[in-house]
Amino acid sequence: MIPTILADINDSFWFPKQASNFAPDVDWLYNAIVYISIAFFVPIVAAMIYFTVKYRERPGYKGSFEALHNTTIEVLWSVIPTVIAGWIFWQGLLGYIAMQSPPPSGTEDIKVIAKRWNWNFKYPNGAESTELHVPVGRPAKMIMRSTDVNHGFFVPAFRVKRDIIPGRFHYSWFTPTLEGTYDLFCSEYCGDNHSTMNAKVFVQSEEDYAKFLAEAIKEPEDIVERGRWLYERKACKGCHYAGKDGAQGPGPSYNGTWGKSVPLAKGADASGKETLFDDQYVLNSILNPEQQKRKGYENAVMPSYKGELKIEQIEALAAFIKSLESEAAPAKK
Amino acid sequence: MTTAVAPPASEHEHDAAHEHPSWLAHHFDDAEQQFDAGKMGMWLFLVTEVLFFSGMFCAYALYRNRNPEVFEFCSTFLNEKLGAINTGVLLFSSLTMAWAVRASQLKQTKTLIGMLGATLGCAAMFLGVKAVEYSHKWGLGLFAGKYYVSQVEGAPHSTVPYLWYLSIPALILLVGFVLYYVYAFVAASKFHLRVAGPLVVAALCFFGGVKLGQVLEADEGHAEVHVADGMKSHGLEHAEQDGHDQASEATAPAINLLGDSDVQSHDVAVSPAESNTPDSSVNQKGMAGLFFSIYYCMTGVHAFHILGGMAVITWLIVKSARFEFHSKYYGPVDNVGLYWHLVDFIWIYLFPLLYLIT
Amino acid sequence: MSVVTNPVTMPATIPEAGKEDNYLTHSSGFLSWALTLDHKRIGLMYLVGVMSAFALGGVIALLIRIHLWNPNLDSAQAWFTNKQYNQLFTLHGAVMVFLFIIPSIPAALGNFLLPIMLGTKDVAFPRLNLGSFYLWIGGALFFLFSLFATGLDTGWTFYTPYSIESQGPVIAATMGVFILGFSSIFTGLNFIVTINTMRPPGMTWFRMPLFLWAIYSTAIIQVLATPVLGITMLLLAAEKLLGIGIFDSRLNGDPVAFQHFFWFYSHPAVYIMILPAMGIISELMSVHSHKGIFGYRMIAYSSVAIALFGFLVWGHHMFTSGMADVTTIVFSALTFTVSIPSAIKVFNWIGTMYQGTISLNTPMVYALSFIFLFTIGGLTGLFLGALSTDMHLHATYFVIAHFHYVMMGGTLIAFLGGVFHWWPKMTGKMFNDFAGIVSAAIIFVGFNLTFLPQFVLGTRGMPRRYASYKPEFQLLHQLSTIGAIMLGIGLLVALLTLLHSIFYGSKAPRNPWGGATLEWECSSPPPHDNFSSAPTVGDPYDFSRIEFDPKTGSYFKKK
Amino acid sequence: MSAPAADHTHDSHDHGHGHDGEFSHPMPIWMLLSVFFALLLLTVATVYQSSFSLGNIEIWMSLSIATVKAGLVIAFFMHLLWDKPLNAIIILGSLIFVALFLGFTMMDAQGYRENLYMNPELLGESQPAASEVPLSK
Repeated sequence: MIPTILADINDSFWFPKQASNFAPDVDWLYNAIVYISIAFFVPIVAAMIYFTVKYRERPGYKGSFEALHNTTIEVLWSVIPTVIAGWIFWQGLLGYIAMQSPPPSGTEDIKVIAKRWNWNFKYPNGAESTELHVPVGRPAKMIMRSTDVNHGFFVPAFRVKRDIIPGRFHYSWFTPTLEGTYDLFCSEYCGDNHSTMNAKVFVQSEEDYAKFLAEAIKEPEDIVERGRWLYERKACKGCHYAGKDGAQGPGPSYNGTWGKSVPLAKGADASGKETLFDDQYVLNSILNPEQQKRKGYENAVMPSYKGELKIEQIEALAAFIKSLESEAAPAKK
Repeated sequence: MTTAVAPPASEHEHDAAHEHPSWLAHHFDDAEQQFDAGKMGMWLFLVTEVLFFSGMFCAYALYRNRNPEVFEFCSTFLNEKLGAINTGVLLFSSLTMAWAVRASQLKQTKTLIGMLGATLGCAAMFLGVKAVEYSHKWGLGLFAGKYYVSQVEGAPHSTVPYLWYLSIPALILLVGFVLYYVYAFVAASKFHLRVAGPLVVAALCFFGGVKLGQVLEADEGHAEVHVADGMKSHGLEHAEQDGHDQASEATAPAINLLGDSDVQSHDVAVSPAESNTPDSSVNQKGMAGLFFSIYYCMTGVHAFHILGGMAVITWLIVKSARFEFHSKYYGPVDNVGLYWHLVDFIWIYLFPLLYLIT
Repeated sequence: MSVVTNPVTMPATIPEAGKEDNYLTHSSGFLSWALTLDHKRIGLMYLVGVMSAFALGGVIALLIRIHLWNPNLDSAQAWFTNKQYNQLFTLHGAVMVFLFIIPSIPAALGNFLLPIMLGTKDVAFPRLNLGSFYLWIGGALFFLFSLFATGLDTGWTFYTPYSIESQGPVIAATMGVFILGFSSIFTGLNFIVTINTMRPPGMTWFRMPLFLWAIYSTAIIQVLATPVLGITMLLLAAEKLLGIGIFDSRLNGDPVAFQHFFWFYSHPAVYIMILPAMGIISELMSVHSHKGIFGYRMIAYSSVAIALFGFLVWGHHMFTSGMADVTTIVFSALTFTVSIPSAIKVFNWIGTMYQGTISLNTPMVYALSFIFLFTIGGLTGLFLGALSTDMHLHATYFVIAHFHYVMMGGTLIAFLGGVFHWWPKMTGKMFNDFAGIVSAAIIFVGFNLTFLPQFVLGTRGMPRRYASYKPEFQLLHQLSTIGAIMLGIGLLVALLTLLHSIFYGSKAPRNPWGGATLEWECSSPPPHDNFSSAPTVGDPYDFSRIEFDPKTGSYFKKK
Repeated sequence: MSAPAADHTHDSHDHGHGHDGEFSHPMPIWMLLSVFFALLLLTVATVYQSSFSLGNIEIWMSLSIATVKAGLVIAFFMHLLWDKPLNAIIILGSLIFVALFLGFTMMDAQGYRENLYMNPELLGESQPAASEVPLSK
């Protein structure tokens, strides 16, 4: 049984790989507490079972009514746990201070923006991505904010977690120590698709990281390609279906709608009638998504991209969507 | 709460610890035990009240120390005079209530009813003044949170007759009580007269309060807006700047396309240049609006406690009109008194915290 | 009403006979229950109420576990949509916390036992007592409404700003919580006053059974903490209705402040849940070991200590939510202080068994499995109290497992143990002891199978409140689901055992277990007025004079 | 919290049984009136002191006056002075918990204050630049 449980990304029974500078300390303390707990648990249960057998009610046996009080032992079992608890607190404190104290110089500052239900990472050179890339062996600093509700930045392999609460900045730093690909979860409940608000963390060698940055910063020449490029990086992909394969997203799908007139939802200033799916509509629904919601997507939440997309970028997106015109429309949601 | 302490009532009094007089619940040994239990219960209830309000005081402290300038700006919209008068009224009602307790202990039923009536009246008057305050603010568009309307010089007063709406319930009650009084008079029932009298007076007091409020509100004009010159909220300043940086560097076209949220349009309307308008950074939903949320929550919840108090005092008037209270059984009066003083107690803190910010 | 004014007086020392008047037969008809002021009847009604709430919450829990049998990576194939799943775990949490655990022991068993154990006729405010029961009903109705209405999906914690923009019936739910809060406040208030002002002569503080100490400490928390929940819920409702923005980041409100408000109640609430359970275990351990409790005063004091320390540690629910470092550290330190009294209690219970005469019947088996499970729950708390490990474990399945070990392995098990222990007293019927032990065994195994894997899931980074998960977690999830089903079966067996006893159980003697506290002095079921004359109060844990009488099958006190 | 209660309720019992006589202590009218006027005076005082601005100590001034008033109300109108000590402990104890609640929450809010930024939506969407925020908490 155990081997099958272990047959996954874990290299220990308890933990995923230790991929950051904090991981070893956290695991060490964890294991320490495990041993302490065993040291308490086993005797307690043993005593319990032993007494249950030894003093069980049976013919010819009568227990005593004494032994109601014993100062020494009572003091002992109050003081010893106190001391141990103090030690655990102290160790935890040290680890925490390590995480909270300013990172060593030369950090890679990455802006993290959490939106329902996707992540967006902005790198020092202005590049953006929806998956996190960090150089190995160099401290990376996350400067995080949420634009809607509470989210949480959680990378098990790094043993790092920070909630991201709107209206304020949150910081977190770590030094990746092991190249590879790890999971990033949203750890604070944030609504319908909370459980799909995941991303990958790529810990790369400096060269690969530099390559990634260089590649990530330049937009393709061809407008349609740029559209697709934006579509993948600006987290449209998270919700909107494009192409024949792929999952049905929470938002309206792109293909097969261009140039047709689409039914609108009632409410806001969409009066429930139809509208032509064209550049203007695309532009409008990217900047003011609430205004003209599509029928059947009344409850879908799309963040506004006001101030985040240049007008020509939006045009590129429109061009990309237009290029999908030919493709078959997906099954109605 | 008090109902739990008050056993079924009747007029005659015995005080033998073991054969149970009807005012002594069967599970108590004697009158004193019953009294102690009731009183301790009431004190515990007051504890819950204190903690209940502490939540709002916490919110107050939080936001006041986060941006004091907002509180300074906003409290200029609150009319000190009205606050002070209301404080006086409540204090007086506390006096009459305490007096009522004394009367009940001494079985001076006339005084008792009189004092309870006075307390009721003061409560009604307090609410009358509050009605004026609220309606005046609503007229200015000083609503809570996201409904707050940014104050602009010479903005038109809303024409909605809020004060009228607020007075309707009182009016209905007044009519009802008068009818009741007439009935009592016709039926020549001493008991009903004893009850109806105070009620009519109390209902009238509400309108007295309204009148008083209007008089004081009138000479207070609303030039408040001037006060808040050149205050600048820290965080906002820098958020604004970010806005501009971004605009200049990246998103110039996008910015032009921005849909106009009323905050936007308002920013255009009130540029910080205009000397006698409040600074836009304070005078908006997320700032002044928040203050008024706190103001309405605190005073509103307090007002509801007043209403509750009035209800139980009315109940006391009925009981005392039946001559139920005496030195062995006055728990209900005492406990309602405790509650009433707590309501006063809360207001004693609300007044300086909300009205007297300089 | 009439029930109050003309009390029936009858000697408590009436010989066991089928036809004597007891609180069940005292008066009949629907109204005699609906309007009763008898704490025993109210307690019984609460018992039925909380048990049905538990059934509801439990069914939802099973649905959740079954949904998680598969990773559900393709939401189209999943049992429930993400939204439905969110509604399910929200309701599971809300129903279990507010409708079941909080009122379970204090309101149901506490109501029934407190006056009897204390030796009084009733609680101080019988009408208030009935009132708080109806408040409970009202709150429950609000919850059911939000269950059948569009569905609440905020999580039982109602964190802002999500709860503000959520489509679900948040207002109905918050009102429900508000009302339930007052129900719980009034219960607590009633108990404090009763214990303070109505103790009969001779019942000094240190002659009170430890269950009463526990209930008393609980009541203190209920009175002090619940109002803050009340105002928080009120503000949240106003937030939705009027957009006051105090907790709404879009209006510069502060979501972290909401978390402070919420946990200022909801952490002490954890002790509202566990303290009475500890009280029950103290009774069970001593009675079924036929030996006085070890370190009575230590246990009594530690109850009060826990109640007060419980107010100092709420921040440990917010270690990762961006509290200031100072606050975080202070809260962590305080958190460890509150762990000590709990540890002491466990040791004392073990000490109680030492040299006793342990009869291993159903309540005792439950008590033993409580100690096993609660110890695990307590020890795993250390991992979460320590800051650096909490950074990794917070909001993962580790937390889920931890608090289920405390709440369910602790409170629920103790609750069941208590119900079995006092069942003969409440209903006057004996249940089938063997069936009871079997139920305890199944529950014990099922419980561990459900929640042990979740510790591992947690450390491996499985976040809570996820409708879908990485395939590598599947095996552990499936183990957990199997355990959950087993747990369900065990609970069913327990229920059937109890129901069976009502119809086919033999008549319960006055004192079937050999308890020394006052409730065993009056007949089972007790007469309407508990004690016609104030009972003589002795040491509640003096078992030296308790003897078994084979004729009546009952224990009795040697004079 | 509990020990004093123990003795108290207890002897209150015996004395309750001993002579089940007067437990009501009517308050002399002169006392009621003088308390009332004291309260009025203090109210006038706060209004007056608020008329000239004292800066930061102003709030403490008005709060301490309010506390004196509250004290008067509790001590006399609610006759806590003549009440059982237990009730005094109860109500004053509750203030400790209020202090805990406010204290911790305020302390924390003060601590993370510099991480806050005004919600951009209030001025149209804008991204606070990372450079402008204090690095590394």
